[in-house]
Amino acid sequence: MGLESAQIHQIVKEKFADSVLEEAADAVDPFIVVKPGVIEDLAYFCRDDTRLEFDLLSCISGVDYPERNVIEVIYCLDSTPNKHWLIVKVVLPRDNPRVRTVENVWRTADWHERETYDLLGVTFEGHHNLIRILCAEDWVGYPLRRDYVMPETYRGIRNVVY
Amino acid sequence: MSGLLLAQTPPTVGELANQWNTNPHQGGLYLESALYQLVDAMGSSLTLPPWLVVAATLLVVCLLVFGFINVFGLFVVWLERKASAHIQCRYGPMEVGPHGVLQTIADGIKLTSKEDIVPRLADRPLFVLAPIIVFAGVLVRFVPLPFGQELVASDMDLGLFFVAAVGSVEVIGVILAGWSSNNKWSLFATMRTATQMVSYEIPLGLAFVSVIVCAGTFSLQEIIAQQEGWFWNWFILKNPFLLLMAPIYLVASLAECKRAPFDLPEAESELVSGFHTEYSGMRFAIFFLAEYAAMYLVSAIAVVLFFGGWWTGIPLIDGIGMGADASAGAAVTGFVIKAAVMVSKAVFLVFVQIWVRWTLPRVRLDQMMFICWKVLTPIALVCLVGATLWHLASGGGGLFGIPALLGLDG
Amino acid sequence: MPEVKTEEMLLNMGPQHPSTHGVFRVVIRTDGEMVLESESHIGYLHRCFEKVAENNNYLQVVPYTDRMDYLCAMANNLGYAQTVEKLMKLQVPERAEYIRVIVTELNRIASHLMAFGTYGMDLGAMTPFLYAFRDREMLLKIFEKLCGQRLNYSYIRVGGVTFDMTDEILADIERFCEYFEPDILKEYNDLLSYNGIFISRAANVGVLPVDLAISYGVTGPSLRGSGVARDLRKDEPSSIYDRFDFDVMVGSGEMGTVGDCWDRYMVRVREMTESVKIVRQAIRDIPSGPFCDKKAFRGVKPPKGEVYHKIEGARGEVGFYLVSDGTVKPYRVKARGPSFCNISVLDALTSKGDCMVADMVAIIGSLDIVMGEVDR
Amino acid sequence: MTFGQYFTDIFRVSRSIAIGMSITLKYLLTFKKNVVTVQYPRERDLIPPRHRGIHYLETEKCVMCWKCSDICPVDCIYIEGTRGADGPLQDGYRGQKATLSKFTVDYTVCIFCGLCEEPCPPKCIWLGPEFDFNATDRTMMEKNLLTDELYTQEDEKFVEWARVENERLVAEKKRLAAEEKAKAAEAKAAAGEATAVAEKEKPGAPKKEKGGLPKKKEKGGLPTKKAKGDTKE
Repeated sequence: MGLESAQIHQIVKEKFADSVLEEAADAVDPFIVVKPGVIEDLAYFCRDDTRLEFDLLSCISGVDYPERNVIEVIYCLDSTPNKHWLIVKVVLPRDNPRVRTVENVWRTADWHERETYDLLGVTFEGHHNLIRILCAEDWVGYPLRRDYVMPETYRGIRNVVY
Repeated sequence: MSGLLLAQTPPTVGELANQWNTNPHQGGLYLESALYQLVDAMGSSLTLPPWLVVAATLLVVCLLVFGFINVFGLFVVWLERKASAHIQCRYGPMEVGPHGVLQTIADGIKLTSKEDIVPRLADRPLFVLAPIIVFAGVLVRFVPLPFGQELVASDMDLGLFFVAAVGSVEVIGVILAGWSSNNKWSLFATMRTATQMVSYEIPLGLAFVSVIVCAGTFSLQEIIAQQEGWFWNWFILKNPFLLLMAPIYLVASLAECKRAPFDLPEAESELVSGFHTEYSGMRFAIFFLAEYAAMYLVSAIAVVLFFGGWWTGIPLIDGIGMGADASAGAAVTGFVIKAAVMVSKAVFLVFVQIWVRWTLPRVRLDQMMFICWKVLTPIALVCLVGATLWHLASGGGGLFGIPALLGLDG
Repeated sequence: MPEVKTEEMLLNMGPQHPSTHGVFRVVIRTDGEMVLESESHIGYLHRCFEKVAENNNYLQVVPYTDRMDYLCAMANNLGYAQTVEKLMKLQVPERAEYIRVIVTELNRIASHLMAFGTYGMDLGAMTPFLYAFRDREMLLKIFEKLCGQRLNYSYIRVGGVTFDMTDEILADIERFCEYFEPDILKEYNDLLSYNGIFISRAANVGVLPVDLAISYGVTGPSLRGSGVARDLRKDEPSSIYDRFDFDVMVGSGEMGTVGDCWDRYMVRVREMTESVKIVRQAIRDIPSGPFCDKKAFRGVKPPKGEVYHKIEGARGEVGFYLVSDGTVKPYRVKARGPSFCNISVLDALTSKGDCMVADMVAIIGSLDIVMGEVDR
Repeated sequence: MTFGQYFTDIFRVSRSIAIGMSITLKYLLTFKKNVVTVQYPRERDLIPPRHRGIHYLETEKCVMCWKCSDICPVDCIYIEGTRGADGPLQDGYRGQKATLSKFTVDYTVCIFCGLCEEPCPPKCIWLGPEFDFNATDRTMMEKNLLTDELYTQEDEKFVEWARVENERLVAEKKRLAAEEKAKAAEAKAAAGEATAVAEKEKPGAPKKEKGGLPKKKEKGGLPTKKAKGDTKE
């Protein structure tokens, strides 16, 4: 096994001292919250640093919190050579969620970001092809937002409610 | 021929047949000439114009062959389904008739009753024409094909040449089908078919030529006649190079009738269903029938060229009904045996094709071309030269001419 | 000779195509048989798993996880159940852990059998497919006996498993292992793996270099085919996988280049042996005792928190990101399907210009995707 | 490609093809003992007791607690009726306080997950062994377990036959297992006392078996004809 999550957090904090907003060390899965602005630099650092080597982006998930009026985007990183992992969060304002893309760091982020855009409406700046991926291209709204209301019809197809 | 039909004094049908059919083996049971003789025998009372008689005769012969293809198609489709099922630990069709033998008929009825769909954007005339051309291309190749001793639609001098020559007609039909469907997948299949069938005619032709060199004739009847006697007189055992040539022919013939592993034109996992994707109902059935007819055709030609035609390979059996003093019953028995041997040998080769299909994966287009141009063709060329030289050296004796060489040949 | 002019053609492969294993659409730009570029479109089977999960309680989500990767539903059940258990810090009974390992590994075999069979069929060999189905059928019968369903088991739930493993079923499994392991796999290899035509179709085709694979998040047998020994059963043994002795199979470029289709295919075939090994050990060691946490079965209410948990499914890393707000319903369940990432590499593999239409089929087949999981 | 390799390749491929063909030929020749399929409507495979098919409802036991329809992840169970005049039920099991007018399962929606079995207090709903009913219309898939016949009269004969057949299969399986056990015991006895009987002990964990196929009250269909729904208002 590679490093403990506390050590990983320490390494990240050394480099991005000002940008780490929060460190949840005693959560079930420890995570850090960083400023949205540094996510691409952080991603490059995490991938290229020899101690970390997070070469695999497991998944990007977005969570909508209407009460706090934020959308969190969570990056789950994994390292194939070192066999350790890291969870990085960014917190975005709900009315205009924008964050820099990491698709140049990990190619897999392409689809994951498109999915997050599709379902939660998070705009990933710099993404080369930010279009809907799971829903139809002319779909209205972002289904995974908590206040989303299912449309009655889509192109004349009735929405059956059981 | 037109001169014939416009002749001032109409010749008798027998004369006509003799003029037209310049075959030296007149008087046998060749279907065409037999019918001419039949008509001729009762001809004096008939006042039909000769061209009509010729046309009617040809039609009857054609229908006989067509009937054979149909019956054979029904049987082989069943055989294929059954064999594939048993290979794959299944029963296969079991419901219609005992062990499902009538399943194909049921399917045929279903196909005829289906709606005949022509896609809106398809090129309708070509779309309709394509299956007919494909089927005609196969049917016409049955003309010189013997089904038994002297049981042949028309024995041509250049029979083998004819088979090779008209074989390409089928390609045109397939290309038309793919092109007129207005479907990109069908177009893919078309291009594949064109490359494949044109390419594989080379090794196929070389196999023909090597046998022709050894036999000294193009006539299929004559080629079979030369393989009389023990089974080592079959061409495959007469000449070691022909022994090599036989598998080349079989592989090339697989490709020629678009069977796995060379079923690229219909590759169902790549091109959905290839050139007949858009066809339904009866038109699809015609494609289907043509495919199975072509399977029989190449197998029967393989039997003729390499596996001794209608000879069983044992002179005792082959001798039944031979010779001038044979009784009528013996003659009939011999005739039936020979026809049965011929057809069953061909069916066995068809079965081998089925067996190969349910075993092997499909090759890719470039590999298919590689196999044709870099494997089969060069080896076939070497074999052709080798077979010629061997034939010259050994004089064409049985079992590679070794007994003759050692002076054991009677 | 004047230059022959060819025209490029845009071709829609799918959404209804025999070799895309579901409703998956690839737009390919072809020049004759050569594929110049491809673009994948997914979403035809989107069933809003994540939205549905928000509206159901923890127990009701389980049947939905079945339907993500319906060929290896046990791994999804297991991943989800373990995610919730991790959040609750719930310890499941020992016997349940063993049963989970047994059924997950058997399901992995069933899934790999399917991959083996359909890969043969993609390349035109129909018979191995039927043989694979014959053997998969035995497994499905075992599952049916165990939990009443053949594909969508809902067997592994938070707190254990729904039915106990009986001696009779264990005997069935043992019989299957006996029947399957050396003989049938050898037959498969003779029939398909080492067939000359098959090798020529699969070797040196769709070579997936390690860095590309990792960058695209490819996991599971597809990544191991590229030579990376990443197996979460070994690396981060989530339940009791560290008690078993098995090897991680990696591609070695035996028939061509490391990371080609043949390697990916062969990793799956060899993994079946390893799974049988694990099953045999688990059957040997299985303890007696309760098979479920009765309290958890009645309903769970995890504390507030969030957790990401990943296990090794048949196709790679099955991950669940679970956010709980302390109620009986999950606040957010994000599922990371391995097929989703595995198929995203397709465009990169086929756009190099050395891929033919037939190779396209071979590559999609070797990535072994399940569209239910891609679209969720 | 060298000259030698060219021929080795041809030989290698031909050899592998021959091996493959010998395997398929082996299967073709011995198909009688290899066949694994059954001729479905006439023969049937064994349906194990835990099989999750269509629902059975023991109407007289039902207390109308809505637990099944609550737990259903796809909400395919609709219940209507009254819960009796004398207030809330104290003991659901013997209560018989509910009068059902409608107990509908929509089989176009049902995913046969089996979640409805567990919370039921009197255990009166369960998923049975039957799975092969058909309909010509979507609305026909919505079955009222109280009144609707799942099968037509004609099909019921088949269903009855299927039940008998399944019982036969179970019995035969048991017989075979017993024979095998006897054989194994014999073999063990023959092997002598050299091998220790160490691993014989298998856990006797709690069992949640339904005990064979559920016996039906009436032949065919669902055992629900008795409580034909006349709602008391």
